[in-house]
Amino acid sequence: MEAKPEAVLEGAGGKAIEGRSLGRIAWMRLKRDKAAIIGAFVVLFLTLVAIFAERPFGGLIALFGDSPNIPNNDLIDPLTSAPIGAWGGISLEHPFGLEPVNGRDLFARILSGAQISLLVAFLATLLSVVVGSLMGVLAGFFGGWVDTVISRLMDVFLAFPLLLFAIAIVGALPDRALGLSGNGLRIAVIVFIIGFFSWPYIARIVRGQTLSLREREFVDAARSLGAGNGYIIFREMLPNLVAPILVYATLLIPTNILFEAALSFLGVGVNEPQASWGGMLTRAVDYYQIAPHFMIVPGLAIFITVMAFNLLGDGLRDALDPRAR
Amino acid sequence: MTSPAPEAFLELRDLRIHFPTEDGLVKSVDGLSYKLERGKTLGIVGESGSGKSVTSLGILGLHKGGRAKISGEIWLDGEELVGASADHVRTLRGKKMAMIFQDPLSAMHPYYSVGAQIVEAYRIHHKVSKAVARKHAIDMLGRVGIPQPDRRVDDFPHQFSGGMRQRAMIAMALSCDPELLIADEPTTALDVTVQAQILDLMTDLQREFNSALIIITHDLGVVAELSDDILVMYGGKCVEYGSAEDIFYRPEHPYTWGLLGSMPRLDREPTERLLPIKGTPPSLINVPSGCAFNPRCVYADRTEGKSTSQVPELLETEGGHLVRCHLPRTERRSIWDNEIKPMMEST
Amino acid sequence: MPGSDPPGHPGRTIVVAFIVRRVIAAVLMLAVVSMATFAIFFLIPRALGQTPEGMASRYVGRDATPEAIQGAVKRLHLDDPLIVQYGRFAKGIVAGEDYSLGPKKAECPAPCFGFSFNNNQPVWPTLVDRLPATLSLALGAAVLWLVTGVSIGVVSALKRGSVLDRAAMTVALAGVSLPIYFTGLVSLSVFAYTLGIFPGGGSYTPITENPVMWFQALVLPWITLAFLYAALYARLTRAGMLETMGEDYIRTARAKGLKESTVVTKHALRATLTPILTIFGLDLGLLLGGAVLTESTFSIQGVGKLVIDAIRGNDLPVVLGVTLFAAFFIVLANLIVDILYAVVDPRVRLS
Amino acid sequence: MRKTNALALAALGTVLTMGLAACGGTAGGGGNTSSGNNATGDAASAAKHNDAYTKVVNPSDAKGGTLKYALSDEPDSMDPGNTYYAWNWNFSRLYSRPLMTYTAQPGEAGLKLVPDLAEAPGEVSADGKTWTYKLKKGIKYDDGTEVKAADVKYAIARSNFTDELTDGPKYFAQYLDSGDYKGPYKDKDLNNFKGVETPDDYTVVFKLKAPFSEFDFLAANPQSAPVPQAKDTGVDYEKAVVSTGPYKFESHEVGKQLNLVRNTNWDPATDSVRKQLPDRIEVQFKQNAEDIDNRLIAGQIQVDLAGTGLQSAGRAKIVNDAKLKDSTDNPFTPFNRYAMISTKVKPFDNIDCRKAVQYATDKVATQAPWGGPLGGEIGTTAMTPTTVGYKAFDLYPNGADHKGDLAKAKEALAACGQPNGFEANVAVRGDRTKEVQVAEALQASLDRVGIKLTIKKYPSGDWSAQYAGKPDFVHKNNLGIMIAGWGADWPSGFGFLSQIVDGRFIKASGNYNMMELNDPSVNELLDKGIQTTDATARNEIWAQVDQKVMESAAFMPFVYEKTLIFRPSNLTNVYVHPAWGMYDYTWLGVKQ
Repeated sequence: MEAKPEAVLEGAGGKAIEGRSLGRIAWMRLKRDKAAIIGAFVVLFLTLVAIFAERPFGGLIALFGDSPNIPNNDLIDPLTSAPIGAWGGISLEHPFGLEPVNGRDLFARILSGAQISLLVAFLATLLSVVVGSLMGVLAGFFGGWVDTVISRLMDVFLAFPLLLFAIAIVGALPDRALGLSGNGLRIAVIVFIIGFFSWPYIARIVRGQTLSLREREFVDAARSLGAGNGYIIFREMLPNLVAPILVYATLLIPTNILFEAALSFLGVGVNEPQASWGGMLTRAVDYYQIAPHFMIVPGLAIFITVMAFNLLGDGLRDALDPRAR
Repeated sequence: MTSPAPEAFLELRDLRIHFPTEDGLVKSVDGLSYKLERGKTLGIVGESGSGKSVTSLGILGLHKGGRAKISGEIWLDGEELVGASADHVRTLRGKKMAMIFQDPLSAMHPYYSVGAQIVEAYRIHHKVSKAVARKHAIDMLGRVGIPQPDRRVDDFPHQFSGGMRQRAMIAMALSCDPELLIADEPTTALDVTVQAQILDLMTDLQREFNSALIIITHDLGVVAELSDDILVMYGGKCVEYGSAEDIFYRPEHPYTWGLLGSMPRLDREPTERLLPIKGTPPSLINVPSGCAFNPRCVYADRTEGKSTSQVPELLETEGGHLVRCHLPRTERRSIWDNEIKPMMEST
Repeated sequence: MPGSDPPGHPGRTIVVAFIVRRVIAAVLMLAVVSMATFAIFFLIPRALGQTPEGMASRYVGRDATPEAIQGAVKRLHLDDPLIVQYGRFAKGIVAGEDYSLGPKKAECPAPCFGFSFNNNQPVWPTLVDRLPATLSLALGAAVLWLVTGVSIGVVSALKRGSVLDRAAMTVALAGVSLPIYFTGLVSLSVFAYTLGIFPGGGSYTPITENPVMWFQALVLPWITLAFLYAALYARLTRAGMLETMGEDYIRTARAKGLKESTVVTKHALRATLTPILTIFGLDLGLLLGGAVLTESTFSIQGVGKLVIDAIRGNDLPVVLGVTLFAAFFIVLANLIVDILYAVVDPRVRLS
Repeated sequence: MRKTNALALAALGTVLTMGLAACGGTAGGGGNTSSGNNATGDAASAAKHNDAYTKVVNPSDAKGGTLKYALSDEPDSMDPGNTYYAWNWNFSRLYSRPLMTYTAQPGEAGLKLVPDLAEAPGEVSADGKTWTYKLKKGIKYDDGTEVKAADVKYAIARSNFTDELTDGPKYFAQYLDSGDYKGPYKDKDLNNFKGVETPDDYTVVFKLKAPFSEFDFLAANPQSAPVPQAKDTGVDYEKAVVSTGPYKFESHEVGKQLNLVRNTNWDPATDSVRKQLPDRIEVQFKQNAEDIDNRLIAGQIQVDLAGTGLQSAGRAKIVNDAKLKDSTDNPFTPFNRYAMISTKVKPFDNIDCRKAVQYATDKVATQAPWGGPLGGEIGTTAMTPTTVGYKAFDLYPNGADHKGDLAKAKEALAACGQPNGFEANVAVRGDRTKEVQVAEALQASLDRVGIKLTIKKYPSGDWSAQYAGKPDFVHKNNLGIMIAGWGADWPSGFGFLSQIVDGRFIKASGNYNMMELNDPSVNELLDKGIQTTDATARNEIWAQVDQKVMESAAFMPFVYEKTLIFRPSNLTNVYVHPAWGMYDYTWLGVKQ
């Protein structure tokens, strides 16, 4: 038969639908997935908020009032350290209330923390995608000892108690390195650690996909036409790997947001006074009985962001790989 | 819909199996009717997606409780199955009717031994002890030609070779002496010599049990010698039905011609295709208007435009030979006799 | 080639060889992890300019004289080359080590992870002492999440698209999106401090002392930890179950005339649960090395809290010890899972 | 610092007028132990906030019951010779008796030293370099054997001259004339330890390198409590300390639980300071801090051992509940919380830049992290109000409300040649939330005059050994400001100041004079003071030192620390001992 099998999606009932491009089908499916669309909008919104939080001209934070690092001691009850007023001092000027002890504006700090969360998560994901894809393709494409070495390496990485390691390494950091210092260095190192320790997750997926792609006809065809390994990997394999990589990258971002928040929660995140959501929660531990809003506000910020990315990621996965639904 | 029970052992009347999906309604089987007697063999031929497997799963009632919308009638030995309760159909499955699936590696459970899977099939319908069932399983394995069945009975599917697995699959299907046996692409995964053995085995067993046999395949060659009747499916519909001789010597549908032309033959290079069918099978959601085959049909322009505007009906051309085509009968005969047949013989 | 194998059972020797191979791999893995850990904690600080005296200064008090620091350097052999120090560290784990703690040499029997900088106690007994708390937390939560997560996942898959499925999956998605320390704090705030149903943080009591208090104090941590994992497992199980239910062998089982309940329990569940159990083993192994976030949120004095306190106090031997200990559990879990998998899935044995 | 403790004292009058509404001066009822059980109940219901600061609350002689302590942390060691925690110097007296100790009375009277193991205060030789103590006869260990002078000598030797016992202070090693003695673990012959002599079983003679007029304070350190050489197990001695006090070890699981029971070999006739009321004393370590507060308020435990006061949630509860508030006391601790401004790091090597910091700081904001007024008084001097020699003064008045005098700060900046401000670093112990919050408040304060601070966090474990206490590191990393705190080891100006302001104490590592102040006039005054035997004259000198230190503008106090401590109603015989700023643990009883 001349019918091309790859152009036919055969579902559980033996149904086949017209051979439209995979991308268009995915897009149509995604558009129908309400949860994913909501997730996508929230992600877009949060990303814009993070980008425009402090720039240009002081950004959204300046637009709504207080700077994230300015204390308001006169709004704090000196005897209890809690903000004066109901619900942690929530008011028009301070829509999310105030931090206990120093009275910093939580709205501004949440926005400022959003930058850190998203920046770290995006960059770390990028790093693990680059490293993971490369390793996965190499392992899957060359097989043999290359595969063995890379697979063992992944095993070793997965055998490390990650969180402990990350904390210990960040804690042992010098003050200045690689021409960076302060929070710049801190962010770079956190990105590096998160990205570097999560590449095996991407690599595993990519390796599996590469293994199956390697057996496909078009690779043989390219090879029979005399194409080199490099050409096959970059021109034939990678385009076919984009979809799974995109899906797992989207699903890795929320994991990385949680990872960054956990590091900050354990006290090895960015340095104060730069706000971070996890860092705010650490502080909240001491005050959650007298100022519960201080725990709830950053907690919800993390939750909503992570949930939005998960919704989008799930939607993308379902759209691109209907069997996984 | 209560029509009188037919005399035939198996009869399908206007069977429709539709799947609502997010992308639209998929009409996998759309108005299919045929009859089959005990001891006879029916070959159902078509490309993947033509609805042939869906039909047989429908007969077994495996779509019940799922998302499929089923209408029409299925009469088996005087019982109507579409309207019957799922639980009743279940009691018939395996005993009255059984199925041999394609790709036995995935169709057998990887965690259970071959013997255990046959034992299970037997004990559903027979209240016997495990030991008795095991003995039966060994018997069955022996009968389908597996050497040392008493040792192999405890092996797992992945420890069998492809042909052995297919034999084990057959043993499992036959373990309760079914009266209707459906074989779905039973030999696709096998090499040619093993194919022949398996097909011989199935006809031998059919004769022994006097059961009705349906062989589903995309390869006309497989059914050529075994079948009494052949049904060609395209886009969920029957496009041609007749005796094996009708189909092989007097085919009248352009799609059947294409299938015949792409049949591998020993005297031809295996990769060579004489009469390629251009294009891809039709979408079952957006079925082409008019004749579902028209986008791929070389002769569509000879129908005076009916091809794209009207759905052709399945009409009898002569004694039991049915064809669904807009081309006038005479023109079909002349195309076959003058254009196709000589081309196939010349090579 | 499966077909070319001799008929019959895989030989006992093959299974034994498989296990031996995995055990050797696990031991090698631990050796590599221990080296990497040691390098990170000793090589990196030294590369960043840490001196033996600097390390020793952590062992001496606030009023350390240079002589006292030199004494500590000598006593702890901190001036040896790192490779010698690693050798001694490795030997201590395998064979034990003697340390001077006063008038007499004190013996630190194997496995000796050295002495805490902070309280001069040997690390290993401290670890062992902390293990029951972590064990209680991890095992209790594991039972909870395995039962709830898997059953919700299975039911969701079977009732795919129903209100129940949608509700369960929404909650599960929320569950995997919530930071555990946040859910922990909220549950403490609501159930311990507002409603007073359960005791607050830090009330863990060993089961040997008071089983009732042990249980009460662990209810909130169990639920908090199990919520996250149950959400994860419900999603995994549902996806796995859906995939399995679409497998050809499920269709075969139905075609035999099996009851749907038998199809689900005997055929589908077994195939779905095998990979879930693998992940379960690894997750449990990871948790036994210290449920860091949960333990710190609820102030449970387990292995995870120990290491967090040690990291904050720069107590290297403890950090090193716990990290290795945790890695040991992960490797052990891997090993057990590998072997169990071979038992459960007959296809693995010969490959 | 990390573990210090100490004592307080003299200007208690001042303190009381600042901290309390009523009852100035010294306490009454300190020795009044005759009231019966009826009176106890009345006293309990009548007790007001801060009552235990001035008198004994719930006085009772009723014996029996189990007194329960909890600690959120883990002690360095329960060995009296190997600990630097203030609470432990208080608590360890339950099972160990140093040569001297503090009078059991609230208020100023409590700071007077009385002989404990010794018969009388030390006799100093004419040259001031020899101090002689006579031991009381008949004092026994819990096993019934008698305490000998050699055991005191051995205790000093092990706690000050070994590499193994590292946690306590090393004052004896610093002041005793002991040559290059290697300590009893390396040198088994105690006769080679020349710094202490024992001419007979009841006489201990200390030989000093130089005159030291406050030696009695050193003799009050638990390191002088006797240890029988045969029972010493080094670091592990804390597992089974041999007792001389009213209680002895029943069991001790390190880091978890310590149980004490009555020591029948303790003779109250020989002891003027301790009581022996409860049958048992139980201590739980590593408890959750908030949980401790809850259990205290519920009366399930009686004392938070660390004496550092309630957590924020507990504090909020107290503030909003007048009845609960009556069960609390708000004493000064011996701690001053301050910033040291380096005299070596640019641009702070210029005194005007340091003054700019002093003027610009909003001390209300830096007070907030400590818990506002309940957590500390805004400070303006190096010495704390409870230190002997304290005099109040303020060289850098930063506004009537202490929120900063920005005009003066800008003047100072101009004088420094940095009219637009500058960038600098502030170092802080990263794992101490309150100190980090102080650094943040300071950052926001100084930002107002253009001084841009970057916060540098370092782990507290290595803080003095590796970071702020290492001048090399400070210079290399431009740590201009360091957030720190100090509590004296004994409540005198010398005890408080010598370690942190004496230029000759600047060490290459483990340095506490982080500002690197090396003012010859300060150094000379310290020398002069410690050789002055007349207490009044001596205290006058300490006040002068304080003045000089503050003139350097390198020392910027934030608060004189206070705590809000809770006394459950079933705790009897409670008063705040001024030496520790916490309840006198040797007196407490429990109502059954």
